[in-house]
Amino acid sequence: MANERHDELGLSDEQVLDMYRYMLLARKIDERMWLLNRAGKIPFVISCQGQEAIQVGAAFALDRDKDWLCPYYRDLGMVLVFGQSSKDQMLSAFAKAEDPNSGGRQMPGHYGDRRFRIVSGSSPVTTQLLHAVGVALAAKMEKKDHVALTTFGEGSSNQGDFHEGLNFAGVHNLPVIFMCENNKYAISVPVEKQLAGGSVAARAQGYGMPGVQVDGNDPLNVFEAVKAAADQARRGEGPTLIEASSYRLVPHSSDDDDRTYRRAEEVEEARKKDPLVQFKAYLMDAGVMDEEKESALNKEIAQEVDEATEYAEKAPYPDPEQTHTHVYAE
Amino acid sequence: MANERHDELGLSDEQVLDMYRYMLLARKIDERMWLLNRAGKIPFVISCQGQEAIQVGAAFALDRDKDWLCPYYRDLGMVLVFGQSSKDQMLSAFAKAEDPNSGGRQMPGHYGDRRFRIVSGSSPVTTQLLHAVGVALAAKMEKKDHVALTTFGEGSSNQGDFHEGLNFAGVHNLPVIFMCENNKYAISVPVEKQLAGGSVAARAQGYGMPGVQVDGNDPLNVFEAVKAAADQARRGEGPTLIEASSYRLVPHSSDDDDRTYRRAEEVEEARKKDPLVQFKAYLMDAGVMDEEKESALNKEIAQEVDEATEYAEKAPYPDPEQTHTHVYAE
Amino acid sequence: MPVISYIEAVTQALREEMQRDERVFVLGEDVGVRGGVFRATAGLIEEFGPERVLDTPLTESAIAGVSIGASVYGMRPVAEMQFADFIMPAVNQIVSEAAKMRYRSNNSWHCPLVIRAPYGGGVHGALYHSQSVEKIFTGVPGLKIVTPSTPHDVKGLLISAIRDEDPVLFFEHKRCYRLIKGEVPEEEYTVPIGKAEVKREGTDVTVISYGLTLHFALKAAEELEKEGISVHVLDLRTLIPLDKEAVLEAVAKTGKVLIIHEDNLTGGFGGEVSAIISEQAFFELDAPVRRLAGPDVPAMPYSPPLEKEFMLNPEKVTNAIRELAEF
Amino acid sequence: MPVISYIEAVTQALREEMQRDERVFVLGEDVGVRGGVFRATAGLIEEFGPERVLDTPLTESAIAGVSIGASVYGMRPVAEMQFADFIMPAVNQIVSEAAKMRYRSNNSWHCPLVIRAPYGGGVHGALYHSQSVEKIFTGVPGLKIVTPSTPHDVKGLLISAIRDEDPVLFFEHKRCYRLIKGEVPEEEYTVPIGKAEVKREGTDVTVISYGLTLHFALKAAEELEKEGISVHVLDLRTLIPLDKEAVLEAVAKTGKVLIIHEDNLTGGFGGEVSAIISEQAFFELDAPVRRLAGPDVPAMPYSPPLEKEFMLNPEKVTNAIRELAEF
Ligand SMILES: Cc1ncc(C[n+]2csc(CCOP(=O)(O)OP(=O)(O)O)c2C)c(N)n1
Ligand SMILES: Cc1ncc(C[n+]2csc(CCOP(=O)(O)OP(=O)(O)O)c2C)c(N)n1
Ligand SMILES: [Mg+2]
Ligand SMILES: [Mg+2]
Repeated sequence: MANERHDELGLSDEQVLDMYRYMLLARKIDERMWLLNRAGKIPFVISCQGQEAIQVGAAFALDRDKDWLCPYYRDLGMVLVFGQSSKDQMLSAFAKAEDPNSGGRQMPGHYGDRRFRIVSGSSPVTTQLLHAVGVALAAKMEKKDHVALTTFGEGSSNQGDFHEGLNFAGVHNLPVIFMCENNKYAISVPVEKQLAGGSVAARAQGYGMPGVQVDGNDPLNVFEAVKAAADQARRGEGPTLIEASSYRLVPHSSDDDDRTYRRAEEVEEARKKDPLVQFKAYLMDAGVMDEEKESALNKEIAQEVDEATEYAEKAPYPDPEQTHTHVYAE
Repeated sequence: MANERHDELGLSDEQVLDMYRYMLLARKIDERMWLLNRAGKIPFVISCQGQEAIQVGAAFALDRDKDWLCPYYRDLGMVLVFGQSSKDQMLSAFAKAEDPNSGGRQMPGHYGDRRFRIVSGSSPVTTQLLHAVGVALAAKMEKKDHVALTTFGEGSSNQGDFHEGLNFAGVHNLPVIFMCENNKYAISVPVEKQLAGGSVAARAQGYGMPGVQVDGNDPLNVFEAVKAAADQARRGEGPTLIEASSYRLVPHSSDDDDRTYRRAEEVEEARKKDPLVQFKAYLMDAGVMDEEKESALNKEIAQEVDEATEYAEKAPYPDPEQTHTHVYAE
Repeated sequence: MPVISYIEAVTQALREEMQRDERVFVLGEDVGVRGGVFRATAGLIEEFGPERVLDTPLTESAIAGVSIGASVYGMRPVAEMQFADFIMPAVNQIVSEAAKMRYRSNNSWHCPLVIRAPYGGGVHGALYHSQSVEKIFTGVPGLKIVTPSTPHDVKGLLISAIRDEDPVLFFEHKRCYRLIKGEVPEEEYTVPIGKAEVKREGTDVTVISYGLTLHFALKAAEELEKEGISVHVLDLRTLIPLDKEAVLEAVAKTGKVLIIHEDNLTGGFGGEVSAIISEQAFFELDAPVRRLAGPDVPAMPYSPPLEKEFMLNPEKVTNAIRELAEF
Repeated sequence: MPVISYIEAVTQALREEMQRDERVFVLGEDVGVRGGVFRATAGLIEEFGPERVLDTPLTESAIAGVSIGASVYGMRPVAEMQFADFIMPAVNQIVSEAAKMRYRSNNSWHCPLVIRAPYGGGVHGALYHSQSVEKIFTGVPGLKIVTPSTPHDVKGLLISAIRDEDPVLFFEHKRCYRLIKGEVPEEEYTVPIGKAEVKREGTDVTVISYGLTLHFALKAAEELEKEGISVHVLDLRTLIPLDKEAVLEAVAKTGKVLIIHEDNLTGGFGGEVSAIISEQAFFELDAPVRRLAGPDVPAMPYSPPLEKEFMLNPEKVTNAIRELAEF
């Protein structure tokens, strides 16, 4: 039984089970949001489905007590590992006053939480890369050993801020990890029409930093790469670019209809590599999980999501007067 | 005598002599401008000195009857080869009404000339790369076989527009040549503090295009690379990134004092590789030029620059009313 | 005349201009196979092929900059910014390049391009899918800025924009896309850029507006008619160049002016209109020129009560007009 | 009190704040070894080292974005844009990110950063080294915008900006750098953001201005005193938040108002000020509020006669005031 891949990575059985729990929780929260949206209860959903392994694998490789995140809108799995709760997500989905990200001001998926060093994000893509570089610069100036991790889609990696951010981090040798979650599409635009050269990781060389390609359907593979990058950064050896390949299993958002630009068979094919399915199989094979444990987990999570939903649905909206507050320090 | 390098490149003796003439002309116009500036006659100069081989070598490799240029502010050598005259330069330096680039509206070095398909440039760096991509896109759409060449400094290559431009051209496989004139400094900032990874050309791979490094002090080396890139583009095989190394032999501009950030010895060292000195030696060795020819050339050019200066100095300023024209089509 | 929606007017204008002139092409994110996230370019790739209906990489600066290059060459690009909020990465290309190309080259070069962008709120779009961004550009000479409110004006103005010899920012209020329907002639027509239009005649209070809030003003005018208040409504349609004559005429009609826009109050285009009225029609005024606009907060929040608080609506407009009438 | 130049006031403020607070650092293009192309950061790298005086790559979006990240973390970055004209590539970071950080996070995060930028013309800088860019930002809630005109105000306001908890755009008129000298206290002091100042008392005409044109107004006032015209001069100093009370008070002093700025007329901040005056002091006015500003052309040309035509000067200002006085 020894020498399973997770053992080799220094992850205990408990830890990999915990990884799976977070992946499943993210998936279940996400699925619930779609139901709520289709029932007309929440106006908008944007999904993590298909990218849970990347998000959870990466978050596990970081120090949750001191590292910083500048995530993007799909990173539900990541913010859960860093400390946000199901309730937090539902409060955000229902745009209620208690939403810790924004008090209901931003769409769901726009994470930001001072408790967990998750820097507030916006909708314009790729801006957060530079914020992560700034956090890393501060770490260097203050001689702290925290690391900043930032994520983005493969479409977004073509924005000018990507280039400026990687170059700045490279020149100043900063403790930052740039992780692309390549899910093959930017809304309707496939990666071939988006990204000259075909690979985000290949661009790292031009910035004098390692460019690492990982299987984003496998949380252990992601864990390993992010761990190495974080160690390197903490040693003062600078940034890394990681590209994790995956597939967006659902439409871009609740406003999208993906049947207009991709075939159902393609999606079906991708579902076979669903990171949840694969990681479950791994855990079963490794004897870390069995059907019983899994169904208990499912039940527990279902209840957690139910309670969160109920709580959030009943929670009060922000007062209209809130529209006018917090433009400047008060 | 055969099998000189220029023969191998298909350049006649006459052509290489002509190359030298343009390089020398650019140098002499430039030197004159400094004199005029120091005499208080013109408010501003920005120089090509040290980069003439790149500019002239590249321009000779293009089709001057159909290719397009989106140059940057140092490309005096290039615009001369494409058709602008000494007089044009002096009219611009003196900001006179007849200045073909802008009617005296822009600083010298801000080229633009419809006669020669030189697209009007601005001061904010790197914007012109995208214009070249647009011209190349038009060529492709209209099934024309012209090529667009755009140039920029190594500092400017870190702007977001570089990334967006190369990626766009790569995805759409456009007939455009991106040529970096790496002169080691962006004003006071040396390339090590500017450019992670140290090489602009190395970034090409990330866009799925060739990245070529050439000796920018040798016009034949530049000619060869640009010719290959232009041929490739005309065959519909897409863009190329070229990095030509050189050295800025004078301060950044007439407002700069380069002694504050680099040692005189470093500049002296670079002067030994002055492209004019080296190319002259090559032509002498190859028996294409002798001292007599050279001094005749010098005399001819001195006279041309004198006349141009005299003409421009006497030429009328634009009428103040011109301030208000050409905001929109009239 | 057939009745079509505001967004159908966009699509019709694009299609007809692409049929008329081979140099016209559209580019942007998801404009091709997907037909645009709002479906404004639906059907175009089928009719004109992927060369003239270009799905670009996710890069607004490139969308603008490549359009500039292509238009300088002689093409007629119509670029889409997926949401007006995402025009910001393209500001350098628009402000430094497009707006100044003709001027800086002393009329040698120019760039006849159109940038379309859906703007405005009331669609649960939160901070970054609801902004009015016109004020960022109204002070940039060299640009034309068009903000139509009806399908008729959308179609006629978009055609004019495509045929214009200068860069035009064409802002489409996304809440109007499917909400606003109207008659549009079957035959070819254009609406000139730079001409406002009186959308309702009245004698007590003049309302000057554009976009979605123009419709609120029309609704309010109907309401107030019942109360015996007669409202004159001027639709600016084009912000730059501004139709000053029409503004001054509308002021003279009533002597009382309310300027309305969804964009934030401070720095919004209403300030400019108000200043012009003060300078040029001071003695026509029977009351201070008033403005009704979005509050001075960074952008519209997501949560319904907050979005409602931010947005104007017919009721808020009615109250403001009534108050001015009673002044 | 020692007399220093406008640009020395910048340097002093930076140095003193860097001495006071370890979290303060400067970054930008050529700010280190070169001490800035205008020498505003001269001597700082020698005193504070390259870690706190950072020569960045030539990337304005990164300069702004990295500053946001560092300030969110808790540092106090003071970024330099080499010329205000080159702030355009950073507009997305400034408008979408810095301005909205506090609001969008419901006050959880904020970014106390300063962006300094030399703006304005009259220095043979041509189109791209002469622009006034304040109007691009005055309509963006969440930003503070400071435009001082004297060494005293530069120093006091820059210190306030560095200590402010919100993002501040600090626009320095580059023509003032060496032209304008003035007394500055030896002891530590601050000038509050958001407070205008009467720079000259008068009774006939009120001039409201900021930056270089403020000095033209003062010159003109001296001239006109000889003609028996008494000019009241208000220096806005801060555009956002605007000191409305001071504006209304200054209006009440004379009943005749001339607003002056170098930025283009249309869409310039003068429109906002004029609109506020109309709305809130209509019955104090004895004449229409007037504006004197740069012409509506893309930017200032290079050629001396054209630059002169674009720029305001004491003579043009004197004429405009005289005309209004005679109204
Ligand atoms: C600057 C900017 N432009 C456009 C958009 C609209 N938009 C939102 S997500 C998206 C696609 C992003 O694709 P990718 O980066 O691959 O991330 P994914 O959604 O696939 O995870 C687009 C175009 C945006 N949010 N920001
Ligand atoms: C967007 C922008 N930022 C700053 C400047 C100011 N500036 C002019 S040239 C220059 C340095 C350019 O260096 P490089 O690209 O290496 O070209 P070089 O001048 O060395 O040929 C700078 C910072 C500018 N013109 N545009
Ligand atoms: Mg994607
Ligand atoms: Mg250089």
